Amino acid sequence: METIVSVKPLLAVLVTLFVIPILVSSSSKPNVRESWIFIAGTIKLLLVLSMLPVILEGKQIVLTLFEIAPGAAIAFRVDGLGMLFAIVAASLYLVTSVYSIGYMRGLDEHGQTRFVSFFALAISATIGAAFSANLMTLYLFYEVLSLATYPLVTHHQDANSRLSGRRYLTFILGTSIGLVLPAMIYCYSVTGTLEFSTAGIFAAGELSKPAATVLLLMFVFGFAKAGIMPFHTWLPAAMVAPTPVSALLHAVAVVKVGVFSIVRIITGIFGVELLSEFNLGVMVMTIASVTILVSSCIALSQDELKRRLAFSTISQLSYIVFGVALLTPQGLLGGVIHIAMHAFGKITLFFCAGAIFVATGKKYISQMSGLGKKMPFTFAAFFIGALGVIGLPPSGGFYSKWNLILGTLEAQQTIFMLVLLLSSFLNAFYFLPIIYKGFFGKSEEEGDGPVKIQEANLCLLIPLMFTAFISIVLFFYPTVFVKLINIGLGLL
Amino acid sequence: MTDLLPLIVAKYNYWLYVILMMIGLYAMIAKNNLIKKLVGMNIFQTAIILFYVSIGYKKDATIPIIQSAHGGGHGAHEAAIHAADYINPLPHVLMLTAIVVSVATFGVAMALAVRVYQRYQTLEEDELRMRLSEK
Amino acid sequence: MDNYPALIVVAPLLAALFAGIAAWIEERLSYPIAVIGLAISTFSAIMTLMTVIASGTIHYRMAGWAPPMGIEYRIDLLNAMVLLLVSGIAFLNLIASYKSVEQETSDRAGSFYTIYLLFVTGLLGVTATGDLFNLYVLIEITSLTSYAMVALGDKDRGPLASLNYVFIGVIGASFYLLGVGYLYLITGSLNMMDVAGILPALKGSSTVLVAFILCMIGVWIKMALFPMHVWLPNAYSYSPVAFARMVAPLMTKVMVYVMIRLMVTVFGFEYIFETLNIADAVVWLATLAILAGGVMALAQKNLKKMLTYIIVCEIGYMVGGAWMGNQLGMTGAILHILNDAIMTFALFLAVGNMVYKLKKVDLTDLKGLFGKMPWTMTGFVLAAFSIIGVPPTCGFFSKWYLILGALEKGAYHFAAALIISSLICAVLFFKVFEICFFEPMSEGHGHGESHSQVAIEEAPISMLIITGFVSLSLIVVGLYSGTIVNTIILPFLK
Amino acid sequence: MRVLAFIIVCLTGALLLYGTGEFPDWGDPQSPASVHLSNVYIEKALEQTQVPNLVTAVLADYRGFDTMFETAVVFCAGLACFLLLRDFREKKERYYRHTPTGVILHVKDSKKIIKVGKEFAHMDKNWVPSDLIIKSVCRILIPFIQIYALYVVAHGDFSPGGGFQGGVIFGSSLILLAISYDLKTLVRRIKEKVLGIWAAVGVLIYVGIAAICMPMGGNFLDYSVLAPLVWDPHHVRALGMLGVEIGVGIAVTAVMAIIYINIVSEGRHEEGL
Repeated sequence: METIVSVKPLLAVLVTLFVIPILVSSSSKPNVRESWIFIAGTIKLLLVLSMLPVILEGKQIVLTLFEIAPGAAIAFRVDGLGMLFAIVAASLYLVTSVYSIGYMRGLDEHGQTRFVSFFALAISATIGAAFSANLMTLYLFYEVLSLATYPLVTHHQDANSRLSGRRYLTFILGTSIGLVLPAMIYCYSVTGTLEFSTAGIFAAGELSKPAATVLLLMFVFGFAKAGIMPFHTWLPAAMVAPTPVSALLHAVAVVKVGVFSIVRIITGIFGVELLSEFNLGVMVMTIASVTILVSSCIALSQDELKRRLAFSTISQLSYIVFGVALLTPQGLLGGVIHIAMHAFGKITLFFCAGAIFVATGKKYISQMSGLGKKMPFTFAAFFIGALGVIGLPPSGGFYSKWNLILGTLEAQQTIFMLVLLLSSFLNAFYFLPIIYKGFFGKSEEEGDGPVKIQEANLCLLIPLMFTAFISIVLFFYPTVFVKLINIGLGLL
Repeated sequence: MTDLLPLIVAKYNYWLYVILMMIGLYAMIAKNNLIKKLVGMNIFQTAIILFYVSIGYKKDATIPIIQSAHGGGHGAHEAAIHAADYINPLPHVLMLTAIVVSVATFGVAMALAVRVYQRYQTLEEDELRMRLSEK
Repeated sequence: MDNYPALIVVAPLLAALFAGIAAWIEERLSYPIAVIGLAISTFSAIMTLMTVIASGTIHYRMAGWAPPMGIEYRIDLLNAMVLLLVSGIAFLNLIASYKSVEQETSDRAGSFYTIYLLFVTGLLGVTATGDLFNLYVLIEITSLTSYAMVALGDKDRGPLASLNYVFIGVIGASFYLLGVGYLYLITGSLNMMDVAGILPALKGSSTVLVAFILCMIGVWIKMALFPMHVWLPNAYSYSPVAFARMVAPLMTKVMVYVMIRLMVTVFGFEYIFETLNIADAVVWLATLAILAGGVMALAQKNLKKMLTYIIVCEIGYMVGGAWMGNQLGMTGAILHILNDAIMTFALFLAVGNMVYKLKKVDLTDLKGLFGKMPWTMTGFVLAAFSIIGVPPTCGFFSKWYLILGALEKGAYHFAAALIISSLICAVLFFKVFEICFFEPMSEGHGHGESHSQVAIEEAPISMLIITGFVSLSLIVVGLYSGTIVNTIILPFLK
Repeated sequence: MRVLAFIIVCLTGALLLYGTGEFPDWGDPQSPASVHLSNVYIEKALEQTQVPNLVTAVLADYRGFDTMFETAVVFCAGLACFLLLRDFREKKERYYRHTPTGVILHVKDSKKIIKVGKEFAHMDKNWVPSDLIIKSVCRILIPFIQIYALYVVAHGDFSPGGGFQGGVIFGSSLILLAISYDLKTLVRRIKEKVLGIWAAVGVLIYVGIAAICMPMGGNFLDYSVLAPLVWDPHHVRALGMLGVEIGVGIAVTAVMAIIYINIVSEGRHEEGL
């Protein structure tokens, strides 16, 4: 494969890092501060996009920064998968920045400078994880991301967020140090390298089946950001964070870094062939299926909107793991593209939840009947987002679900196909009633008569409309992402 | 036992140093009074000095000062110097250093003991422990 | 100038003497004299390191006598690195110390700097020397100075802590001296290289075995390896901040260096790992040290005390790595000497800043510190992450090598202990962060700007700059650890 | 604790004795320690250093670097005692004695300053009149002790002795003064400041002589390059050693006095033995 050496990936990572001192120094001038965020976010997106054509030509961009040990360097390599993830993260960062201005100012939150600074740091780490050339670099950014999100999760600095923060760290840091680190070092001591490669890093016979099973489990559970049960409980807890955090980080960046890491492990460290040889895909699929179904059921019983979304996220994340674990081209495609599709769908939903909270102060679903009449745009967007998550046309989510189901057929795993179908029903069950009640339910306070439209401010509304729109666009034009994935997985 | 006895006799100096050193060590660990501990410490260090100095000893040899050279440099080269005639100077040098070090340590330790006494009016360890746990 | 190796040690000694004289005549002069002395020393250390990297080991004959007769400074890559580390940290700390010395020991600042310089001289001498007995004398200089310093800090408990330190320190040093005596008796030499040349012929000798054990126990006591650590927590936490900041990162690390020097240069790997069968036991001891240090740190209510137990824990890392008996473990141990020194220094710098403002640092005193001292806390957080082992801070990379070494040897218990200690450290530090971040707990949701309007009360700028510099160097050293391993550690071990 | 101590002691003792098993017999001239290095010292030292006292030759030349730090240790101990104990606060109560009559004045308020003439002497609380015989004997003895100390320092190259020994003897003469008269007499004779400076200067003489060798083109401590500076180039090493021994003597004397004064008076420099 042709490779190009370029500093662009590094710049893309660093641009939001270098803007932090500026943010801190302009903390007394919020407008200046926010404009710097835009400038940085835009540059970041442009940098990422500028690499797109090269990647689409089938080339890779590489940059080695620090050689720590042979085969384990701090290095970047931009391939299709990384590109896909980076585009999603960078573009949604820009959107979320707009949203968070509206949200944070709308609620007059404290410590806004701290908030935006750590947000920038988190997004840097996300892009870094996307562009990582090897497991060590990935682990590095994974950890940076964990720690950078801690002050965001605990932003309110009250007893509740303290508990949540504690749970967040226990799960995220505990698993990454306790499981991923030893597994990674073991891999290195066996093979002497941690570079991702589609063929896997293990030579034939280097790894016995029991060892492979244990390692794989350590990785799958160890990347707890992916929310595989039973290491999922941090995610609902983390919903105490301000909504922009929940939206970008806990629907897109953080959780997707977890899933992305698992994808990298399966496709880049073990390699599809080795796993199919040991028949380990089924094991992961089983774990994922349990998570999908159980968390969907839990979601049904949640009354707080953000918590319901959180459990929905947990189940959707497992779709991705599930798809990749199918180990067939169709399944891989479906799984990986769900990273993008779900991101746009879910962030829309979170934006809507935040907008509702800012406009009306309501957090619980039971309070939301009739709200659709007051906030028609928000609820329309919510509807589109929900379609994406359920996997119905005309939203991007349909495309990924379709491929996943094809993948199960391809792998001749009919039972697992049923899991997917069942879970889609469950998804519909926990989303559609909200929309139905929102539009057709009776509001508690007001009687009949025309309802005054009472939307949230534009800073909140535009982003959620935009992401909903993209979600639909992706249904019609998924080609770029599909191509990226095929390049990334070497399926072309 | 018959084998051990000549062994002990030939190296009784080492046995003595070990016994002396262990007396010091025991005092350092087991004594309750800080000054007694200090005394133990001194015995302990002195035992090491004894050990070193006894390394330097040679049978039928004299102190390491070249005799013929007294009073002038020229005579020195005439009489050949036999290494067997003089005991080993090196351990003495080392122990001069070690003595100084132990004196210095002892001085500082005494100063510390004075400070402890000024503060707590006692040098018994159990009383000190009681005073500390009271707070 | 060929005299750089001597200058590294002599410059601080001369400065100490001048500062001692100045203390009686014009006390204000002591500080600049000390700064100049350490600056020369650091500069010489840099030059020496560069020379060693470029052209190999330096042999410097004191008084011009050839090695077994006279004392020789034998500076290879390992010493050169540690020398630079020691002089650099001492220099930086001195700059950061001006204000805290003014605050804590203003009435005898001149004598304080004199003792400080003598301590540095001792550490540098221990590191540079190639002579077993010279090492002992210099260990005693560092010990004597630290006895004095420990007693100077906390007026109440300092003297007693120091006296206990004296007892244990004397036993440690005497054991080492005795070990050297046994070695001298059987080999007739005191020069490290000379002894190393004679020893292989005496492989089975019980005297050599006892000499080895005595030297090791002596050094372990001095480096506070569990369970010989009892003196360390009190001694370090009661000493004046300006001194604690230097003694905590350097003293134990230099002793680890001595251990590695004895193992690699004097007794040799072959003797230790093939003739003797104690490596496994020592690795278990190190494992215990790691776990015990971590658990005891959890029980502490004072930040300084807590950090001292973390030092005990980190000692286990290095001892375990060095006794792994393979190249990876040794690489990890040596790299960790460097990394741990820097990160402990960073931690104590931050704590020093806190002490400067808060006077005492029980955990409950730290409430709201993120708001009050944001810069200090940034440094503290970075250093804490390094201790936990979060990449890209340097703590991660040495841990990486240590675990690799443990896996290669099959010492899974040690690898597990390293991971567990990371987790324990994470718990420890986040306990601190939570107090600093959440308390005093706000009512309700904490909306509104009023919550964050805590007046910033930072430490003096000189202390902040050093804190910032050292914290950043944590990351820089971490990222360049590959280079360090390739240019210094691997050539040394070959 | 006692049992534990006993066990530790027994174990350590056994270990040490185990090590002695393969020792050469005591006084064996063929033991490695007596052969490897020491023979070289014994046979070559006089020729190389012009100093017949081998201990001095090894101490101040071959291993002069050790000795330099040893002097630093001494200095360090003195400084440590000073730092730990010196207490500059005024005593609250003071006693004055009218020398001709023996009337004692007791001043309770520390702030009150009384101007007293020479006939009043500041005295200790538990004052015992010095014994005339002791005083007189010591008065005669002390100068001789001091001269002897100087001899020991100066003649260290040729006979047993040297800086440490001479310094200690000189220091003890000062202590004798304090014991036979009282501490105040000593402190009046030699000011604290002088002692402090002398302690550092003594070490500085040593380090200075050693350091001058570097700009002269030799290694640190290499006395031979100092030949152009001295009157007798043939004995340059012996002279160098004499120089450092003088430094050592000064430092040791001063430190002995500092340690004594601070410990006996608990840092007040007033009362005490």
